[in-house]
Amino acid sequence: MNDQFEPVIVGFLCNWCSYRAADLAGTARIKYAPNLRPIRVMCSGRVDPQFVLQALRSGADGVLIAGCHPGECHYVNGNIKALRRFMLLKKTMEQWGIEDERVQLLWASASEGTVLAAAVTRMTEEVRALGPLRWGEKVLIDNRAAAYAVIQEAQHDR
Amino acid sequence: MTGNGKPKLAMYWASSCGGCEISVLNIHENILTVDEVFEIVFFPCIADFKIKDLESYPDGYIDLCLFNGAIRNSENEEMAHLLRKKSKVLVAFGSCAYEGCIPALSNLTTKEATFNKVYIDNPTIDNPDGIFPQLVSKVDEGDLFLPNFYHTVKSLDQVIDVDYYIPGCPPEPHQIWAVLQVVVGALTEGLPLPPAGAILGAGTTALCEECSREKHEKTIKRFYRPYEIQPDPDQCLLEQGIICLGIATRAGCGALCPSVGIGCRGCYGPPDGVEDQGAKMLSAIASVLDVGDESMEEDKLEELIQEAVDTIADPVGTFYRFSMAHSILKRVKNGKGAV
Amino acid sequence: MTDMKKSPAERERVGVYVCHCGSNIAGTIDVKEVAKWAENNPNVAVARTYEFMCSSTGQELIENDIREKGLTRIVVASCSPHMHEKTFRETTKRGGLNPFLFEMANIREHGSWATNDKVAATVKAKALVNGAVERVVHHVPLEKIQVSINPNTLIVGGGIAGITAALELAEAGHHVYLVERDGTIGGHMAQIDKTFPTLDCSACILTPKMVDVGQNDNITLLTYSEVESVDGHIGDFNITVKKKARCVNEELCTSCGICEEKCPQKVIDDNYGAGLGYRKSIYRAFPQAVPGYPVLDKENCTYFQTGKCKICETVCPTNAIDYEQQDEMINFDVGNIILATGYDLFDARKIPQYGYGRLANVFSSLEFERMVNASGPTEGHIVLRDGITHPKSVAIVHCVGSRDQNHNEYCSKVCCMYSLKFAHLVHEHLPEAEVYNYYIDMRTPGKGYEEFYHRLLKEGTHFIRGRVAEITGAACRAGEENKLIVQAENTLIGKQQRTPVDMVILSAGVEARHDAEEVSKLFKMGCDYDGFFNERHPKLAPVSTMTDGVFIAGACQGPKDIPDTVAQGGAAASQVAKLISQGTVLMEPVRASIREDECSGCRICNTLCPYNAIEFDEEKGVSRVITALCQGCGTCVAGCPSGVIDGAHFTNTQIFAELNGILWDAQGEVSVKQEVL
Amino acid sequence: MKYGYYPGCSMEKNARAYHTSTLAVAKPLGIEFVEVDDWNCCGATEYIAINKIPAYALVSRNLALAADQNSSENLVAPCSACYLNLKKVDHYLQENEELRGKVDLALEAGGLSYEPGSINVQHLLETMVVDIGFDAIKAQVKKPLYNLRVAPYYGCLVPRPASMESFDDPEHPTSMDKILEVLGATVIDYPLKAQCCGGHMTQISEETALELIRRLLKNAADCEADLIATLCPMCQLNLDAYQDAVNAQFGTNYKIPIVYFTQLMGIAFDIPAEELGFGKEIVPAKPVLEKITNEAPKPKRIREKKTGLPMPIMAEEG
Amino acid sequence: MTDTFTSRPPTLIDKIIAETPGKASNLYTCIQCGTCSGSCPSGPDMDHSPRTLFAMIDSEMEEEVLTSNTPWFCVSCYYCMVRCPQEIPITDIMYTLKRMAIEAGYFREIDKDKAPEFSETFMDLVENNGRSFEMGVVMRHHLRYHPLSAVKLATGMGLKMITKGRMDFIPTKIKNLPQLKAIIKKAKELGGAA
Repeated sequence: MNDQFEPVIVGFLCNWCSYRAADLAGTARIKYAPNLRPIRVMCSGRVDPQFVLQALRSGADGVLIAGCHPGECHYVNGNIKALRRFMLLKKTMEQWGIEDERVQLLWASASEGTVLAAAVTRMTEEVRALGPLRWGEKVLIDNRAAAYAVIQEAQHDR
Repeated sequence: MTGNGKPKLAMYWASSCGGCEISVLNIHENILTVDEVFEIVFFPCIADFKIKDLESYPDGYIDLCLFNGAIRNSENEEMAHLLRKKSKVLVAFGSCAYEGCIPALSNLTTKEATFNKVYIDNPTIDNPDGIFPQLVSKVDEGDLFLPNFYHTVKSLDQVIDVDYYIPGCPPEPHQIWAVLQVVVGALTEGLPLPPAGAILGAGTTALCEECSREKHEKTIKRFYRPYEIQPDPDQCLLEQGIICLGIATRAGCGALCPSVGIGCRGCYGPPDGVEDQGAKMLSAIASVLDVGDESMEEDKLEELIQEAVDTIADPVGTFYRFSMAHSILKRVKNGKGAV
Repeated sequence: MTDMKKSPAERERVGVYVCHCGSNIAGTIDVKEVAKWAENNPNVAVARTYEFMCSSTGQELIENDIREKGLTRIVVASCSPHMHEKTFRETTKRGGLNPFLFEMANIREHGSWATNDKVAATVKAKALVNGAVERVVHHVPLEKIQVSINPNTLIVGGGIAGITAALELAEAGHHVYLVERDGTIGGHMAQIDKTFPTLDCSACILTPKMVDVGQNDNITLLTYSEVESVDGHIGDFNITVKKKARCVNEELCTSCGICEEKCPQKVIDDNYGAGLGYRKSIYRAFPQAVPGYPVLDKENCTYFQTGKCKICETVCPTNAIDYEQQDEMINFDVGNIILATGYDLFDARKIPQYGYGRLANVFSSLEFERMVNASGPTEGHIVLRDGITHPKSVAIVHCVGSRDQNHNEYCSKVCCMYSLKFAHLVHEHLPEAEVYNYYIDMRTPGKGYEEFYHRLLKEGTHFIRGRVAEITGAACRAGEENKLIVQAENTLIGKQQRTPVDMVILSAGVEARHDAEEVSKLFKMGCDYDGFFNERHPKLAPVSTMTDGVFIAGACQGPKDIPDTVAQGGAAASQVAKLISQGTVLMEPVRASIREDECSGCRICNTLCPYNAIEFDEEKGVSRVITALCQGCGTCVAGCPSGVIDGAHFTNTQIFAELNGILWDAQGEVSVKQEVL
Repeated sequence: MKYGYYPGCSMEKNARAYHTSTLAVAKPLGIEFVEVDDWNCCGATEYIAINKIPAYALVSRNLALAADQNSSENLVAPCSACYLNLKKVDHYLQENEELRGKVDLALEAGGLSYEPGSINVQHLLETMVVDIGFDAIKAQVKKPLYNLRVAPYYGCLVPRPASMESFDDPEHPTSMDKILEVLGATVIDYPLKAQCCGGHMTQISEETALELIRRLLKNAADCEADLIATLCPMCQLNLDAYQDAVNAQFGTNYKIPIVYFTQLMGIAFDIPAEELGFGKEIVPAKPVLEKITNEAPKPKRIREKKTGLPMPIMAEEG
Repeated sequence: MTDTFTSRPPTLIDKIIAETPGKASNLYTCIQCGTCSGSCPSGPDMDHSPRTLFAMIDSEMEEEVLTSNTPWFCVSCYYCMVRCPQEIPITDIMYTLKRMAIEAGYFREIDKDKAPEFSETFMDLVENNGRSFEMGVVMRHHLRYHPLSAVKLATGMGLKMITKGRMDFIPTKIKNLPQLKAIIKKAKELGGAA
């Protein structure tokens, strides 16, 4: 994995399906991209959009929200609320200038270890292709140095 | 300090509209009391002060500085640092200083685009040679300097330490007066000041608390632009599909806008316990979108939700109208944010 | 985020314990490095690694550190919390801390097992550990919530597993609802003739137990019924069962069997009879069926199809026939559930080269079971499809649909043994017949099983090591005419062989029930890859599921022979009995609560709760969570626009902290001040 | 409907009959075959065995030409070997980046390029069954093949490998059976219909090949087949041209004509025999074709045996 | 991401897998059940059954494997491939073994087997004409390697074929032969491995 860009992807996994899918993937020794950093929540419905923004803000290159399939939510329909929020969030994402591939929603049941593993690997490659996001370093920095160079130079030749 | 021993008051505007000053004056006859209690040592908007004067004061000379306006350029920032140095108590006054406000909406686009809009692509501008402001312009008399116009608009507390915040665009006069009284009390009778970093002149809960409209369980099918609908006078506006940021906005204004049938625009910023006003707003209204359920085909479900979501034009501009600079992401990545 | 302003004195003292899990973790992750690195976190007072944290020594390590080093928070980096969270919470408690001041970092399932890249795995492990440390700092002491256990139990499936569990509980004095899809209990075991390796008659050991079930007052037997819905949680489930109309009034029916005898409509019995025999359209699967009253099969009933006949009605001495009978919904509460829904047999038609369904004398294992069963269609005579001829040679094909990526990857565990049993039965019934067993590997683990294999070797069975390639009726050599030719490589010789035989038996594998997936959803617990129900722990909790109060027993969890199935039935029963005698269980305190003084009464949350656990207090103008109803999903927490709902143990502060913790290496060198320049 | 058409070397000479009959039946069915201009040999089973990249390149040239001359995204190959090679290469090129890269370079050397997956390779049988359909074929039948007992022979490369989704069952294909049924023939479902004809073994180990051919002929004969219908030049050649060799070798006396299914379609469509390339087969088909009668055979009433055990119910195919 | 745990230097089986497209890595999972060998039409004439060959591969018996006639007797019927319980692409692996045998210069020693020459003859023709041509292949092959049977052939089956007009004496050539040759040339430079 020498010096190619390794994306960091934060995963919000619901306790009942997707987190167990990840457990199953591990138990079945399925190998997938090590770029996912999972955070366990009880339900995808617990995922506050603030978490997603904070993850991106804190340097994540992508965020994966994973829950039970619609109709299979351990809490009846928490995942439906997650879906509604996700779709509005997506709309704002285009405005923030954050590519679709960076924020994804996945349904993976407790038995779908392969599905989850494959999705993570796929997403990792997609994000790798997009390159780093690194909000703090890349987006929020104002290049003041240049401006001051101009001024100082001017002051200098005065 | 000068002879009269009155506490020193300063008010300065950075990137702002001047509404905050007017709001201060709107405390009506109380302004006289202010004049009684304070000695105004720096207030460019109402009296002729020079930076030289300010620089000449010893550090901590000013007892209370009301700083309004966001940090748009290097001049704003230098003034902020200077005033911080000269002031005992410095207050981020109004939404611009507190969280960026309208000026920070330009974080939805780029410096270049902003310049283009202001100096070229604009019906009231005649600029055939496409001349932009320069940091340095050489003239016979020597070099002229302009402040550096930043890529990103910041809130005051992102460049200096701030003691207190007074939210609002503009802050409500009665709230301003209340705060001034607290400070006066502290300065004259030695009463305790609020804890550092406190948000003054506002409530702690969300606006709904102050809003007299009837609230029910919320199930929203779609949203309407203000001109698309005649709101029911008594019912909660959000329930009627009018975007009202009240649910995610700090109380304090007395729900002025909702009381006249306009959805709250969120100028008092998020209440305690909310990091990102826009995100919370998004989460809340998306949650109560009453379209589709778990029994449906996924595609159908998504289609329905998409339709509903698409009735919200410019979500970022709407949800972050005042809090952009203070939001988690603070600005957009490329220039495509503005719609 | 860690509040750096806090002075060391005020900071939490976190103990970090990184587990090697033998080489499971340490083989891929540099655990020492992770621990060493963790110590740099100002909140970490001590960081250690140990071979097996879950071992008593490992746990004592933690307990002592809490006491001696005055730790205030514990982080264990090892396996999935679903594996050992309970364990380490207990450890933390024994050490003298509130059990919820503990957090787990899953560096095995999500770490070492998920990649071979040692470097990446170690980086990820650091991230997960750091996340846990940052999070645990914000943990607060919590107390579990007590729920009382309803002593009634629902058991789904009336096979030997369900029967065993039902009797165990009933005899212990607890009430049981036993729900069976078919008209009678008994399951697969009732279909077979003899049981390996002891060769005792299946019916002789099963039917007495069936009768006991029918007669036990503690058992409400609901046959020809299916569970429609399941609500609630451990201790208090609400169940709705659909009792299908069998068109027989159970009050009046005396199980005399006259209706069955007189019914003119003969149909192939493809369920109990494995399609080899016939039954009537009003029938009992077999004479010893429990309950004894018949089921009227509307699809094949002349009256229901043509409107004429009604013979059964006329012959019934007690007027028990009721054509108008409707399906019935039955509702009741239970505290626990045992699923014993059994298995399906692999459908050999899916392997066309074996000719099942095309070549008359290719039989499925279940067909053969029926054939050799004295009460079966041939009264136990082994004959070809013509019903007369005795085969002179029989080939038994192992691993049909098992150990095959095209069908089921796993070994079905029972086929080798029942194939040996078949071989024996052929020898026994037709001493002159040649028997060929085609196997890939002979798998006989179990008491007396290998000995049984040796017995068959003595009996002169031909054992050919090689998976059968094809079975054809196409003769191409002398001696092959009018025979079935079994073509396979005899791998021990390394040559292809064509063996002409009269009869072929396909030893089909064991599969998850075709509807196992739906059932698992109904009971809110998972299935594994192969569709079998997932146990909580493959070794330590084989009959528990991820859902508290729901247990599994028998072949619904994976292929099993009768002894193992019975053992699991008993195990599941004792698990339930344990809970019943406890009377109460403690439930996770993961619940939402609203800070009423800060609630603005916007009522956004009111519609978000699927359990209606949020009520609105009109007079105070605030919303409130009814803790007893709350299940702790946190949807309202995420939805509340003014952030006044707290999700205990999943608070915003905790999650934000974990978030920034796991992103330790992603935030770049940019400090806040630099960044706003 | 327009189709790209890849005849393949055999169709030029040895399988001329297949070629002509294919084109002959295409007309009434409204199929327009546009032959790929300047196509080259697909390499049969030999080439790919010896050379990897060259083999893939060889096949890819045809795909590239077909895509280039874009008469249609469908490319029809009547020869099983050609069909499999084209389909397989296209499949692996999509699947295997490295392979694809090298083949791209090779094509480039010839000033060609090909986007894997852009051509949909079909076998003629697939076209008939999936695209045209049995009803459309039935509609063209003027002279039903009543009382002609036909044994459909599929060989290997059309039903298998299933690794690429196949349109018929790899072990027990039935699509040709159904075509022959609508043609009015009495179709013989005999076990070896998808077994190997010996392939190139005729050139490598004649003993091996002759035994395989014998089995097929025997099985068909046991089922009282009048003739065998094939869909592959190699199969036809082996079963037809080596029948004497088989008879000589095993002292048998098989005289089973081996014809292409398209030839039978032709007869049923009432197209003159010469247009269908009859007469080129070594075991003459003429005598058996004379058995065709004008009225349909009486359907034999199968008295379901009351005695005996019921057979397992088979799910309807397809 | 492969699923192998070992990081040992590549062995024979690794090489074969690397040389074969598709799910060739399934070869690691061969359970020696013999389905392939049982299904093989020409199995009886092979010196090693395919299954045996896989066992030999796993035992690093490279020379024995590459000199075996088994791959050359493969008739590409794909029965083994569709029936293999481990979904091993056996036919493709046979192709790979043929290539490796040729590259290792083994095939000429392969006892009683003419397949490689046959294939070679066939290829020459294809490369020089762009089309194959039975008569040419068959005659040249037989004349080169066993003239007697060539006579038999010309008088027997071959003769009939000719009289039926089903065999040509001159091969057809494609128009743009240079293009084809350029492609093949380049392809050969790029070599076998992929």
